[in-house]
Amino acid sequence: MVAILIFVVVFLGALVALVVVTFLFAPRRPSEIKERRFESGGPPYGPVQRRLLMQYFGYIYLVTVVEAAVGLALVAVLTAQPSAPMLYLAIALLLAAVLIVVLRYFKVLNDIRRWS
Amino acid sequence: MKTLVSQAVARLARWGTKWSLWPPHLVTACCGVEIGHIFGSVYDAERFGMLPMGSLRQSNIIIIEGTITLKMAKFVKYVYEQMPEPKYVIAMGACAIKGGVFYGSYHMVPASKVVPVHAYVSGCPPTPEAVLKAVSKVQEQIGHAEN
Amino acid sequence: MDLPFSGDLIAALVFPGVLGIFGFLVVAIWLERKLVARVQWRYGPLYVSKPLGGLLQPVADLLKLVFSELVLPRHTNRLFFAAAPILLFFAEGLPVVFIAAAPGVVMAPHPYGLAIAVVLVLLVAVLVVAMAWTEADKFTYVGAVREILLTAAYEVPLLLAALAMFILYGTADPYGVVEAQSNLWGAVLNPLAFVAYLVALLMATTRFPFEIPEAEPEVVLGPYTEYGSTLFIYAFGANYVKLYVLALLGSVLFLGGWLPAGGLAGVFITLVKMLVFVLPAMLVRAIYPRYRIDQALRIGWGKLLALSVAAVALSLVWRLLR
Amino acid sequence: MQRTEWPFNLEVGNTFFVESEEELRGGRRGLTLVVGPQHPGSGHMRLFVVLDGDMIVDVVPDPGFVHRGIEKLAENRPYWTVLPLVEKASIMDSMNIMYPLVLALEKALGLEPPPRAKYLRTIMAELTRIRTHLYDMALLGIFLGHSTAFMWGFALMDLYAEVFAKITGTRTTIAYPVPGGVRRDVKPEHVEAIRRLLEVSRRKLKDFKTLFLDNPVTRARLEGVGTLDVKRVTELGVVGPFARASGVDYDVRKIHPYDAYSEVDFEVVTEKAGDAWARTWVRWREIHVSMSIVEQLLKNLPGGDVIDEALLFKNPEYRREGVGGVLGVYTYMYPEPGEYMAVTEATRGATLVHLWTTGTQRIYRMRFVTPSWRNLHAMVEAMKGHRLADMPAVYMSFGYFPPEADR
Repeated sequence: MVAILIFVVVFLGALVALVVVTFLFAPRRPSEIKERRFESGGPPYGPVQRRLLMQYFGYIYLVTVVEAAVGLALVAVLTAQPSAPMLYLAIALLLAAVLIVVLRYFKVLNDIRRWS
Repeated sequence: MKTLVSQAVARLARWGTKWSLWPPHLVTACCGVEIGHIFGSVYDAERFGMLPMGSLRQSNIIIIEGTITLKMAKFVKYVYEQMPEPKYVIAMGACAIKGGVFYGSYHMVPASKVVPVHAYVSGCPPTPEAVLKAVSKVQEQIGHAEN
Repeated sequence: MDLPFSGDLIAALVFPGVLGIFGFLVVAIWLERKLVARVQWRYGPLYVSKPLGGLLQPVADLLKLVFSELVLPRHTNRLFFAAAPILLFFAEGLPVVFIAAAPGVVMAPHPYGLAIAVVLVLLVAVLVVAMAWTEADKFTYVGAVREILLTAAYEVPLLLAALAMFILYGTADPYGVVEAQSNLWGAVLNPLAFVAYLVALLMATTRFPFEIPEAEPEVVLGPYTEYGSTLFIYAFGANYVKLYVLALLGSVLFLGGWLPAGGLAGVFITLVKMLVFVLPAMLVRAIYPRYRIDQALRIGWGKLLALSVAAVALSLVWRLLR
Repeated sequence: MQRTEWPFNLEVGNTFFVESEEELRGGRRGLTLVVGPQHPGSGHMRLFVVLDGDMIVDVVPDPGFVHRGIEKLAENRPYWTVLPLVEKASIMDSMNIMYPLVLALEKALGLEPPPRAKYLRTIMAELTRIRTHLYDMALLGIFLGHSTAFMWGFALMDLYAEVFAKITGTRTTIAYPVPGGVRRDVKPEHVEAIRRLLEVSRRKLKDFKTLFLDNPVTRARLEGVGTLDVKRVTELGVVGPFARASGVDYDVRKIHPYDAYSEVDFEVVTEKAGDAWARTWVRWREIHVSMSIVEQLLKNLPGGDVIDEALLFKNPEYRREGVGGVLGVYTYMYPEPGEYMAVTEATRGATLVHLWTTGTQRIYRMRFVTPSWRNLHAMVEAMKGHRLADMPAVYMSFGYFPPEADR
């Protein structure tokens, strides 16, 4: 426990210390232009917050489903009694289900025009 | 004591800056071809610690590659203003010095009218050796800079 | 533990702790630049310290960045802007707490240590997105979305590869995992999981065929565009820390960790085994261009998923045979 | 003309012609990405890329960052000093880009280069063509993220630069042809150097192909991207290898052969697909065609003078030296009044020079049409409807070189 504390303190301390060094020793000449947004070497142009890259977001829905299943399997494997054949059968079935879900929607997800 | 520390820090900073000159990707005109050669395998500016960077936020040296037109000058100035301190400029090519073959054109500005220049390189386009020489000149300037 | 020193302190401060992370940052960046330069018929960094072959180049870059002006853009929340890369770098380094580099050299021995480490690695993508969001820039914005999507592509295969190994060993304890490999390495027992892990590692650290969030010609530097100075070191170095963590995790999970040695020699053996993951990750830079994000997603959910599911199946078969 | 004050206001930040998004394109709701001029994915130009999610809806190019007024400058100086001026439009393609001007001036001055000069010009034109194709190939590599392709491409280009330096004295802006001949004769060791160069580059190009063009990732990035069919290509007026990649069988070298092109046997490379890969592949094959052209020409390289008899008349010493740096002989020569035109096939497509001369040593008006400018519109059209990541791939598959377009 002490080691973790030492690690966290030293690690974070080193990171913050470098920033402090920059703050103290680096030259500073703030100007209005310098603090503007980077826009390919020109002045800021247009608003930033716009539509998300929506076309591929189906994959994120897929992740939420599949990852939960995998996480469940992970927990089951780690906490179960060793060599429980029923567990392995369950995992195999789960993976088959995952594969079926992915195969079912893979074509839909690939066609990005459906998502726009 | 305080001056001693600040001197040591300044020396360290100068050493780091000297060996790590990162130009942003700002191509102003056709000398960009030779810039490609400078970063290519034969002349390999990475030996001197140069690394072309994408964004101006991390970079500290502008290599002005040839002619600056009126339209480009605004952007060169803007990029220079937006770059963090310390920053250096190398003006490359006859056009950046005084106009070169385009002297008298209605759409062309010498580099010194736009940004302060630390080193000039002559030639149309300059050979990569010449530009690397200018880089090492700038490195010397940084190394010998008064604190 | 029969070490003459306190193992957990070594782990916290030297390896795989603070010094290891920063040392890896310097050596890995230098090694990457030199290796790629060798493939490309040139020298790479050299004159900064000629006798050392330019090993001081990352140090010089670091010093330059530390002593260059810190710009905090006005349109952002400056506190978050400054804090985000620090937190990111820290969070990328956090999983090493649970990974053992040698018997006794671990900060927190835990029966589910490696599983926790895997989950911690996957959690960090949130911070990258948060960082990009605070920057409020078009390029970081696109980069952040790409980062989310790429995470979606590699998360499941990485988890499945880890799952395959946990099924094989029946434990997630670093000591137990290494012990289970005393006869045969995990990479030999389940090569499918190894390959899936390697590809997922390339994706997770945005190495080259999948260097999509920071694709230069499209989005400048992706999520790191707005950062300069020290904050750039953290934002950009975070990926190298992730590579370090994943290589360490992989060497314990697949290559038998510190075996056949123990004690201090084990640390060096782990270091050498990490190269198996680090070197390919650096050399792909010289070999491959980058995929598009949709192609990466298709690979992640197509071939890579199939591969990792097959890896789990192989593990199940092994387990039932035993 | 001497200027004391440069007529512009460096008020940073409010001197741009497009002020807001709505002005650009009627209030479309998309993310407008400004690509350039300080952007790794732009050359000396700016693109306003309107994104709808990941799809490119619209691209508005903003060229003119390297417009240096070559056409106007050409009116204000003696015609022989226009030669190096025109060359700066596309410096690694220098021989091809100044070729039409030289041919047009020859018509105006009534000069006819001797056969050796014709051969040498054609050899140099093909060598610069190889170099420019390599340049585009290398930049395509770095745009796709393949830094080794960039490095190897530039390493090969450097060999060409060294040979040019041997023959003409400069690496890049060679300014080799002059009206009525070439600037310097080649020596036997130069011929040997060119032969060795071709041999080496054949060998190294094989490696380049293995690593970059045969790379499955490269293929995946380029195939089916930015497709333009024959009809579209002809509508948009695309020229050069980019038109040939869609199946347009047109090459000025074949249709209106100039200099030594009528005496060599070469094929016009065409592809059917019209996508980014086809455009890359056409140029790759053209490199090999150019190599065979150079080899054929070197085999039959005739002897004799390298400049026209009419130029030798004033100073017989040039017979030995070539015109060299001494262009003074042109001060005695006046172009015939009239209009003269020449078209040649530069690396990126047909280049045209149209001269109006009034009998003085200044050209009254020079119209200079460069291929990149004509391909710009097609490039922008090809980007639309693709993904953001395809933008650099399409950009460099058109080999767009802004100084050439902006002149």
